[in-house]
Parts: sequence; C-alpha cells; structure tokens
Amino acid sequence: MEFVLDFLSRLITQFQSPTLGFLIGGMLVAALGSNLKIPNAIYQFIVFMLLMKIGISGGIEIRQADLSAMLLPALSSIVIGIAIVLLGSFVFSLIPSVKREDGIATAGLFGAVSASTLAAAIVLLEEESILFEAWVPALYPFMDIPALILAIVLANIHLRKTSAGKESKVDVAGIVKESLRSSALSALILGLALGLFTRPDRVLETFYEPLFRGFLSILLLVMGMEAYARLNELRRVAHWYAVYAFFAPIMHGLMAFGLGYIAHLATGFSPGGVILLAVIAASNSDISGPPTLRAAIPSANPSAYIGASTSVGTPVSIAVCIPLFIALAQVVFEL
Amino acid sequence: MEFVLDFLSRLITQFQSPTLGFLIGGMLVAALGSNLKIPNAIYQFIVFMLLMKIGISGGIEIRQADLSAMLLPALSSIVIGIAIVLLGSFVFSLIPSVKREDGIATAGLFGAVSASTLAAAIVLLEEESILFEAWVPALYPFMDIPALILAIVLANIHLRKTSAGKESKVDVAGIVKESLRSSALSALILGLALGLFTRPDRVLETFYEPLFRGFLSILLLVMGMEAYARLNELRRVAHWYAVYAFFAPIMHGLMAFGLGYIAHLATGFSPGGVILLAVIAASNSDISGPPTLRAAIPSANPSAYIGASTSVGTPVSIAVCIPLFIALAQVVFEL
Amino acid sequence: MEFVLDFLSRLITQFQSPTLGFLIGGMLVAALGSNLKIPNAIYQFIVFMLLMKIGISGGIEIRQADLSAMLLPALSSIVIGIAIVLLGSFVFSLIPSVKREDGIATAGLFGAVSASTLAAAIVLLEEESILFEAWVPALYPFMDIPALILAIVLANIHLRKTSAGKESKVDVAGIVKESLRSSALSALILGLALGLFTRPDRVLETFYEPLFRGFLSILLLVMGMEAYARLNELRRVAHWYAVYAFFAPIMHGLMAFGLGYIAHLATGFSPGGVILLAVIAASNSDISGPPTLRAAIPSANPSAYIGASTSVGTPVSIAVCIPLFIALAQVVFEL
Amino acid sequence: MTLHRAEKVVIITEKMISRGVCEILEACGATGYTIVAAGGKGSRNIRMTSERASVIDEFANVKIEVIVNDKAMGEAIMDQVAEKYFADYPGITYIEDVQILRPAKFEHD
Amino acid sequence: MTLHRAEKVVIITEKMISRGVCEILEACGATGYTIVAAGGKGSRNIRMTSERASVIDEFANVKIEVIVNDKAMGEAIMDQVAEKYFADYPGITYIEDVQILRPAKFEHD
Amino acid sequence: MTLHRAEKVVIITEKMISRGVCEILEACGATGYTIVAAGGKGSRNIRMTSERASVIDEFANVKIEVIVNDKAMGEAIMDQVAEKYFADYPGITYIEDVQILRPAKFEHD
Ligand SMILES: Nc1ncnc2c1ncn2[C@@H]1O[C@H](COP(=O)(O)O)[C@@H](O)[C@H]1O
Ligand SMILES: Nc1ncnc2c1ncn2[C@@H]1O[C@H](COP(=O)(O)O)[C@@H](O)[C@H]1O
Ligand SMILES: Nc1ncnc2c1ncn2[C@@H]1O[C@H](COP(=O)(O)O)[C@@H](O)[C@H]1O
Ligand code: NA
Ligand code: NA
Ligand code: NA
Repeated sequence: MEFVLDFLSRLITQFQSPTLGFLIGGMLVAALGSNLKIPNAIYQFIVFMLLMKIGISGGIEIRQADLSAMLLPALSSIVIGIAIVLLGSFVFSLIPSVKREDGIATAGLFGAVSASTLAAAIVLLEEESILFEAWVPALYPFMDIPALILAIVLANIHLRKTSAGKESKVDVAGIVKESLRSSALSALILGLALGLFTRPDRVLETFYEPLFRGFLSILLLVMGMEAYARLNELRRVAHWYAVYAFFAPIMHGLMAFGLGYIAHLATGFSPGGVILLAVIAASNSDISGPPTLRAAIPSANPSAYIGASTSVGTPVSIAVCIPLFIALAQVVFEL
Repeated sequence: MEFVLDFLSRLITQFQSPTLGFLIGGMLVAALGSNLKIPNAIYQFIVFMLLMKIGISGGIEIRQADLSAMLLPALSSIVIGIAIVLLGSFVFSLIPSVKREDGIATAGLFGAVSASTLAAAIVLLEEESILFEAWVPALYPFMDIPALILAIVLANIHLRKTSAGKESKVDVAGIVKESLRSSALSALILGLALGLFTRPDRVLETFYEPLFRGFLSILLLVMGMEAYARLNELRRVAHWYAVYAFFAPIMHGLMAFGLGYIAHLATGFSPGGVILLAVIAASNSDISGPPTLRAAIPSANPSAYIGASTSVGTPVSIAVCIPLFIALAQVVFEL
Repeated sequence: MEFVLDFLSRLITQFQSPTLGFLIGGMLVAALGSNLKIPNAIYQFIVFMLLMKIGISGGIEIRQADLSAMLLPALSSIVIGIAIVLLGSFVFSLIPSVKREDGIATAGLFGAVSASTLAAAIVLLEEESILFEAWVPALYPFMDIPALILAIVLANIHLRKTSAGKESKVDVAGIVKESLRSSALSALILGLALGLFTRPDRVLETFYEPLFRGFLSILLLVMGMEAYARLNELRRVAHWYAVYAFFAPIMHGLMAFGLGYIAHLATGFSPGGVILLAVIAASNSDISGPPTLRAAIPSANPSAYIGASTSVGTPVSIAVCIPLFIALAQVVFEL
Repeated sequence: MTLHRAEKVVIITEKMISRGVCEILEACGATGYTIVAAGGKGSRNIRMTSERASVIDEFANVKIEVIVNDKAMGEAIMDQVAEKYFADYPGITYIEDVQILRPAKFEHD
Repeated sequence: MTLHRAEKVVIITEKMISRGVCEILEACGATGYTIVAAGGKGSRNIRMTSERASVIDEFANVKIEVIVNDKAMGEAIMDQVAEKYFADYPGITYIEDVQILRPAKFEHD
Repeated sequence: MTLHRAEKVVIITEKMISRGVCEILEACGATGYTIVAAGGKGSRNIRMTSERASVIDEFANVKIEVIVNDKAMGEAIMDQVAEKYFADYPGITYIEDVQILRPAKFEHD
C-alpha cells in the first residue's frame, strides 16, 4: 500500500519533471497542428551527441572497471533481449488478426533499445542522485543486437515455411554488421572507443556533458511530436498492437529488474544499474531498429511496428516505466 | 540637453556593443558579397532556442507572479498593437502612391512583434543590470495577434469594398489559430507552458540560458544579412515605406513607454519592464508575421512590407530604439 | 637522441589525445562503412563557430597589441606562402607523370591554410599550457591568400604558354576578393572586426570559447571521415601526390619554425607563436582553397589536389606536425 | 510488363501554398504526388533556396509533380491551380507525356 | 551540335532502398544517375519530407533519374526495380523521351 | 485555357558553376529558372549529396531547369553551357517537350 502511494506520488512529481514535460509538450504541439519544427539536421546531431556522451563516459569507466562485474549484467542483457522477442512473437502468434511477420517485427523492436529513453533515465537518475556504474548504458548493444537478429531469423524461418519459393538464407553476420554500422550504434561505439583509448575527459566535461540535459529536452520534444504523428498509422492496424505496446515495456522492465537484482546480490551491481537495465529492457528501438527491420523483413508492415513502438511504447517507457522502476528500487534497496 | 548628451554618448557606446556589432557585421558581410552562410537549420533552431528560453523564464515567473500586476501591461499591449495598425493604415492611406492593402499590411507588420529585437533588448538590459519582470516578454502575443488580425480585417474590408466580386468573410478564429500555430508563437507558448506546469529550472540554467547570448549574436548576424538582401526589394517600392519604417518604431516605442509609465505609477511596473514594453512596440515582426499576412492578404505586395520591416524597421528598432529607451528610462526613473 | 625519445614519447601521448582520437575515429568510422553522419548544416556551423572564436580573440588582442611585433610574423607568413608554392611547383615540374597545372594547384593548396589544423593546434597548445599571442591565428590570410594567388598566376602563365588560344588575363584583384569572400575567410575577418571594433568579451567567454574544444572534436571527426572517403580519389592519381603530401607539411612547418625563431630573437615572438606559425605553414587548405582553385584553374584535376590535401596532408599536419613542433619548441626554447 | 501513356503535371511555386495546391490535386482525383524543395528565379526576380538561412522559410520554392492517367485531369489541375493562385503568388505549371508501369496505381478506386 | 533521342527513367521511392536501386541501374548498364531528396504522398498515405526532424530518416523519399540511350535498357531498369521492390516498398517509376547532346557520354565503353 | 508547346532544358552539374550557368540562361533570354539540390554519379565517379557533411560543399550537384518557348533558344543554352563548362566540369544536359499555360510568361518583353 505504502509502495502504491509512494509510486503514485512519484508519478505525479514525474509529471512535473521537465523530461516528461517535453515529451508531452511535443505531443500537444503536434496534436494542435503547430508549425513548430526541429530541423532534421539538429535532430540527427542531438542523437549523435547524446550517444557520444553515453559512449565516452562508459568507455572511461570501463577502462577502470572490474570487467568481471560487467559479465553478469551483459549476459542478462542478451538473455532479456532474446526472451522479449520469443515472448512477444509467441503472444502475437495467438492473435489471428496479426500477420505473423508483423508480430515478430514488433517483438523485435521491443527487444531492441531506445537511446532517447536511456538518456532520459540517466538524467532522471542524476536528478534523484541515484548512482550507477557508467558502463551500464554500454549494455545497449548486448540487448539490441541479439533481439533484432532473432526477430529477423524468426521472420525468415516463418516466411520460408509459407512461401517455399524464395530460398533466402538469413545472413546473421550481415545483420550484425548492419546493426553496428547504424548511425546510433556507430556513435555509441565510437564514443566507447574514444573513452577507452584516448583521454577525452576534458572535452567530455566541457562539451558533451553540459549539453546532455538540454539536448535531451529537445529530443524528447521530437519524440513527442513523432509519437502523435504516428498515431494515425497505429489506428490503421489492429488495436492489439497498442495493447501490447502499453503492457510489454512494463513486463520487460520488471523481468530485467529481477535479473538485475540477482546481479546485485551476486556481484554488487548497483541499484542505479538495476534501474537502468530495467529501463533498457523496457525501451523499444525508435531510431536504428526500424530501418534494420524494414530492410530485413520487407513484407512486414512498418505502420504496425513503428506505430506501436513510437506512439505507445516510448511514451509508456519514459512516462510510466522510469518512475515505476525508480520507486521500486527505492523500496527494494531502501534508498 | 543633458539628456541629449547622455543619449548620444549611450548611442556611441551602443555601437560598440557586440549586439549591434553582429547586426552591422551581417549587413557588411552581405554588402561585400561574402559567401558566408548560416545554414537554415541552425537559424531555425536558434529562433526556437531563444523563444523557448524567453518562454520558460516567463512561465516560471508567472507561476509566482501577482497576476493582477500583469493586467495593465497586457491591456496596454493589446491597445498598442491596435493603435499602431490603425495609425499606420491611416498614414499610408494619405499617400496616393501606396496601394491601400500594401499600407495596411505594412502597418500590421509594425504592430506585430519581433523575437530577435526582443531578445536583443533582454541581453542589453542584463548588460546594464536593469531588472524587469520575467513575464514581460510574454506580452509578445498580446500585441502581435491583435495587430495581425486587425490588419487582415481592415485589408479584407477594403478589398470587399473595391471588388464586390469575391465574398470572402474574414475568419478571425482561423487567423488566431494560425498565429498561435506559427513556429515562433508555438515555441514561446510551449516554453511558457513548460515553465508554468513543470520544474524546468535546471535545464533552463544549464542549457537555454547559457546559450542565449551566443545564439542571439548569430541571429543578429542573420538579421543583418537579411536586412541588406531585402534592400533591393525595398528599392523597387515607393520610398515612403522606408520613411515610415524609420520613424514608426520610434513613435510606437514612445507611445508604449508612456503607457508603461502609467502602469509603473499605477501598479509598480518595473522600469526594465517599461523599456521592454516599448521595445516590443517598436519592433516589427520578421519571422511569423510575413507568412501570416501573405496567406491572408494575397494581393498585398510582400516586397513592400517585408522590405520595410526587415531592411529598415528591425535595424532601427535594435540600433536606435533600444538605446533610446534605455537612456530615456535612466532619465525618467533616475536609474 | 634525447630529442628523438622525447618526440617519440610525445607522439605516443598524442595518440591518446582526444584531438587525434577524433580524427582517427572518423577515419575508422568511414573505413568500416558506418552510416554515421554529421549533417552538413552542423559541419558548416562548426567551421563558422571555430573561425569566429579565433577571429574575435585575435581582434581583441590586436586592439591592445604592439602592432610592430606583428610585422615580422606577418611578413614571414607572406614569404612562406609564396615559397611553398614556388618550391612545390618546381618539385612537381620534375615529375613527368604529373600534369603541370595539377602540380601547381597542389602546391597552392599546401601553401594555403587549414582552419581545422589551426584550431587543433590552439587546443593542444592550451592543453600543454604553452602561451601564444592571440593574434597569431590572424596570420592565416597573410599566408593563405598570397599562396592561392601565386598558384593561380603560375597555372595561367603555364596554360597561356601551351595553348596560345585563350587570351585569359589573371585577375589578381578578383582572386583576392573571391578569397576574402569565401565563407572561411569571411568568418575569420568578421570575427577580427568584431573583436577590434566592439566589446564582445562576454559573448566570447560565455559562448564561443566554451564550445570551441567540443566543436573541434566533431570537426576532426568529419575531417577523418573525409580523409578516408577521398583516399579513393587519391588512388586514381599518381602516387607522387601522396609522397609530396606526406613530406611537404613537415618541411613547410620547419621552414616556418625557422623564420618564427628569427622573429623570436628579433622581436620576442613567443614560443607558442612560433609553433602556431609552423602549424599554419604545415597545414593545407581543406575548406576554402579547393573551390577557389577549381574555379580559377578549371583544367586542373581536383582529385589530385584534394586527395593529396584532405587524405594525407591534413592527417599528417595534425598527427605528426603539431606534436613535432611542440617537442621541437620544448627543446629549442627549453619550455 | 508493358508501358502505358500517362501525363506528368508539374507545378513550381511558393512553399507556403503547397498545402493548398495538394488539396486541389487530391480533389481532382490524383492518387499521389511528389514534392521537391527548390530555388529559382522568375518574373518576381527573387532567388529562393532553402539551404541558406532565410528569415522567411515559407517563401522558398517547391516543385510538385503528379502523375495522372488522364490528360483531362491533368489540365483540370493546371487550370485550377493557375486560377486560384497565380494571380497573387509566383508560380508556373507545365505538363509532359510520360509512360508508366502499373496504370491501376494511378487510378482511384 | 545535334540532338539525339534518349530516354529518362525516373524512380521515386524510399531513401532506404536507393542503394539497391542504384545497383540495378549500374547492372543494367547506366553510365550515371542523379538523386534528389523528395517528399510525397501515395497509396501508403505517408508524407515524407527530409527537412523536418523525422525519427526515421531512411523512410523519406528520393527521386532517382537516369538517362539511357536505349529504350530497352530503360524498360529493363523499370521492370527490375518494380519486380524487386514495389511489392514491399512504396514507389513509382516512369519513363520519358528526352534529347541529349554527346550521346557517347551515355554509352558504356 | 489552352496548352502551348514549349521546351524544358535541364542541366545537371556542379553547384559551384551554377552562377555561371544561370548567367548563360539569362543571356540567352530565359525568363526564369528553377534549381534543385542533387547528388549523383557520373563518369567522374563521385557521389555528391548535400545533406551529409562534405568538406567542400560547392562540389555537390544541382539540377537547373529552364522552360523556354523556343526550341532554338533551348538548344543555344545547351550548346553554350556544354561548350563553356563540360570540358572541365562534370555535367549533362538534355531537353524535353512540355506543354505550358500562359506562354507570354516565358517570353521577354
Ligand atoms: N522560365 C522558367 N523556367 C523554369 N522555371 C521558372 C521559369 N519561370 C519561373 N520559374 C520558376 O517559377 C518560380 C516563380 O516564377 P514567377 O512567378 O515568374 O516569379 C520561379 O522562382 C522559378 O522557380
Ligand atoms: N500519382 C503520383 N504522382 C506523383 N508521385 C507519386 C504518385 N503516386 C505516388 N507517388 C510518389 O511515390 C511515393 C510512393 O508511392 P506509393 O507507393 O503509392 O506509396 C509517394 O510517396 C510519392 O512520392
Ligand atoms: N546517365 C546519367 N543519368 C542521369 N544523370 C547523370 C548521368 N550521367 C551523369 N549524370 C549526372 O551528371 C553529373 C555529372 O556527370 P559526369 O560529368 O559524368 O561526372 C553526375 O554526378 C550525375 O548527377
Ligand atoms: Na527493449
Ligand atoms: Na510592434
Ligand atoms: Na600552408
């Protein structure tokens, strides 16, 4: 009961957090038909800056980190990514009105990871002064890539069964390569490498860090505008996508919270790290996942998986999951 | 006499202010045929950032402000916006070489408000350490929207009288909606809402505020380049536009200074607030006004009203009006 | 021997400097076929920001500087620019497989100056706490313009000799004008003028300076990506271009170091200034030089001179020359 | 596959009226259209590009292309656009013969 | 100089498959092509412009033009692109008659 | 309204010579032109787009279109542009038949 009250009061505070405010502001701006626009060049640069900052910080920390402490969380990430896709594909397979490959693609996107949700969680943890290992955000690809690959493999197995015609082999190495080459993962990995192999502390402190919070606010504005804009597409597909997109992030996050808790007990994984891991799991890819899926499962309907993810999944993971997992951690770890 | 000397010495100092320097620099850059260009994406982002900062600061202040203190300045703003358009339309109607709707549209633009002039005044007041209520910039729409609407109504009444053919009704609600949806007013109102309903103090302090002065410098560069570029258009229309554009900002500002002074006596409106109100009145819309007028009064010649406003009105309101009103305030309020 | 060890240890440290890290990172990103992209609008804005910062700082310093101290370095710059072009044109004229005007254009580009190399040197000097006169970067045009003009004149003399057909006169005034109008030199001169004639100290301190290091990191990333991308073009031309592009920056820098040393003895030119002068000489124009040459020597093959400069010259001048000249200065001036 | 005759109508005008132009296209029965950002020079003697900062972005040009199966529809589009806008706004329109695959794609159901 | 008949094939489709389309063009023997960023509306009812922030940039449109000397080559390009992509991806293609200078420029050696 | 025959000349070349090309167009008597940013690939094998950071922006492509009433004027434009620039700069040019409204708009007074 107390937990519920704590969570509710936290949720109300959260609605006053500018982080969420910018997201909702973006939705309203779009809903009211405003001509406000953030230029595409700015948007792309902001995503780059956020991922570079996450990468550089992570790289610097990994340099000094006890690598064994990273093992369990990294393994958990892979397991979660795979579990989400299997689970989601299974759930969608039970719904007759959902085309098989559309369901698999959607599950793949929810297994993958969102940079904007991750960045929002980082800022909110800092606001609550909850510490975490700076390498945790670097778990991103450990969940993202296996999830996307598995979804593509499953879809192709399905398509081969139905249309014996095309003899397409799934090129796993090719998919990994394409994922790593995507602009989002490239920026993250470039940042990691710079953090690991050079001494970028000063440029991090004077440039990438101070701009992080502000750029995130604008990114959330864009995500909000996009969420509203894609609602139309979501409306044209089965409403089951919206239902899944609402509940799945919460489930996935709780699953990851559990695994993170085990890592906490086993290797002292920090409470902040557990929260971040849960948020990574709850998040769904909004930038690099969609084109990867579109290219690899061309017959899946992008309106279904992008609508579900951008219009419902991302707002839910930012507005509901982040405060939920913070509240949960405060109770569980007695912060 | 002393006032004149004070004003002149202030004007000379002003010419050393970087604010004005960037404006003049932009004009020179364009006049010398330089290939220097500020990308459009950057320009649009800067306008967004400045208006968000103004909006957020204003929203935070309104949260704590005594709303009754805002009443008189808000009313004054509406009155001034209307008065400027009536006056301007009347003045232009006396000049035979000026087409009626061109004159009305020009008056409308001078009744409306310029974000760049407003931002320049804010920076200069800070430089002089003159305080003002942070909600004063939020008076922007109170002057802007009535002025644009009135100009459009007047132009349509005129056009209906002359060509009984088209039976176009003036859609006031539509114009208000379009104004509020313009990118400039949307950004301002979004910022206000975020300041009112969320707690954006930290993102304001770490991002929007520190970048304000710098982004303004670049915006003024763009305005200077644009002012020069539009001179050609101005040359192709009656020179009365240039004459009006030179004197009108000073008149409008003095009018507003008077009303602001009354508010000062009545409700303690700050001297800085009086100056800002005068600058808002002196300024003329350069971003969102022109497209609104173009859409609503298609037969008016944009070269006339944009040339007058961008090439003469804006430089005069920044270079002449801001220092003039600061000097005036220093004498009147014994700062 | 000790110098060699010192230089080698410095070179190894340099490879950990984020400055170089970003350059190499950019090359790797491009080599691995990543889709990471920095939007063009951002790139152009960054170049503008860096040159404005260099210009404004320089202008402020020139205001207070002893102008006579600048005379010798300025003269040296002109002499070096001319010497590089004469030397390079002569060297290439000895290589039969190199078309005459291609060699001259390449020499012209290496006589001209690179803003990104210059900015990198400024940041590295600051990191090493080596002081320099803030007006030294303003020597840029004194080397850049004479070099470009001379190259164009030489090429035209050659072309007129071979094809008596076209009677084209070389329009020196026109070339100077076009150079000064290029976006790079315009930004630098605008900054200088603002520094000289206005009081931009605050906007410099709060905006242009704090962003300098960060924006440079991104510019170097772009330069690295571009260096890799242009390798293909370089491969299609004689390999002599690559050989020249590797050794020329070192030679040119050493030449300038010598002249700078004389200025040090004669007028107390600072060690940091000597290093910067050497870097300016070592650098080769990557932004404004190529279009100038392309327009003025249309028959020269841009793949030759741009490939040599962007793919080899710039990386060498940043990665080899800057640490080399710093190490040299530390030995020579016993820093 | 065989090719089928169709018409391409092109309208070059100010960005700010592009929404209105597209409404005309749809009202006339076009099944789609393509828009490209453009600069240019015409009788009003203004060069407009959308790349360089321009204080008023809406005055840049756009080029709108629409493929229609039916020449009459194409001419109707041209007439309506010219009628509604070209007295007050800059712009030109022209029509070209093209050949398409899949003609059904360009017909309303 | 005299003019020579040639064909211009136009393909309007999603940016993300532009690489694949260009590979087809080159495989069919085109000597070059031109790409322009575009927005548009079609049967999938999505408007895409590349100027405004769009979370997924690859879904904007591009317009690819290729001049070929030989109508058969033009038709082959259209067929292959439509065959390979237009079941799953949005897109249209059409062909126009044009006249060129220097026909050798458009022929493979 | 009735349609009138006209010609559309298209020139695809490097941005940096676009000013020179436009001067030729005007000297030949064109009343206007339209410019679109482009990327592409040709014999010089360079892909150029203007969206991604490119250190030398002037080397991106532009597509310039000009409508002329008079085929001879169109051919004159093509000849002069090819003559002046296409030895040293990349580029192609072609001409198409189009039909226009308001032919007076495309005639110099
Ligand atoms: N002769 C022409 N050829 C190609 N485009 C033209 C021509 N005339 C006008 N345009 C385009 O149409 C726009 C409006 O033209 P105008 O109405 O003459 O100002 C111009 O900005 C050009 O983009
Ligand atoms: N009738 C048309 N005329 C011009 N462009 C079209 C037309 N139909 C479709 N397009 C373009 O082709 C793209 C894909 O169309 P679709 O495959 O119908 O979704 C659209 O986004 C438009 O850019
Ligand atoms: N066959 C072609 N079809 C369409 N555009 C072409 C073709 N060949 C060349 N181009 C365009 O013209 C530009 C210059 O070509 P080039 O002179 O061959 O390097 C290229 O970058 C392309 O944009
Ligand atoms: Na996930
Ligand atoms: Na006003
Ligand atoms: Na040099």
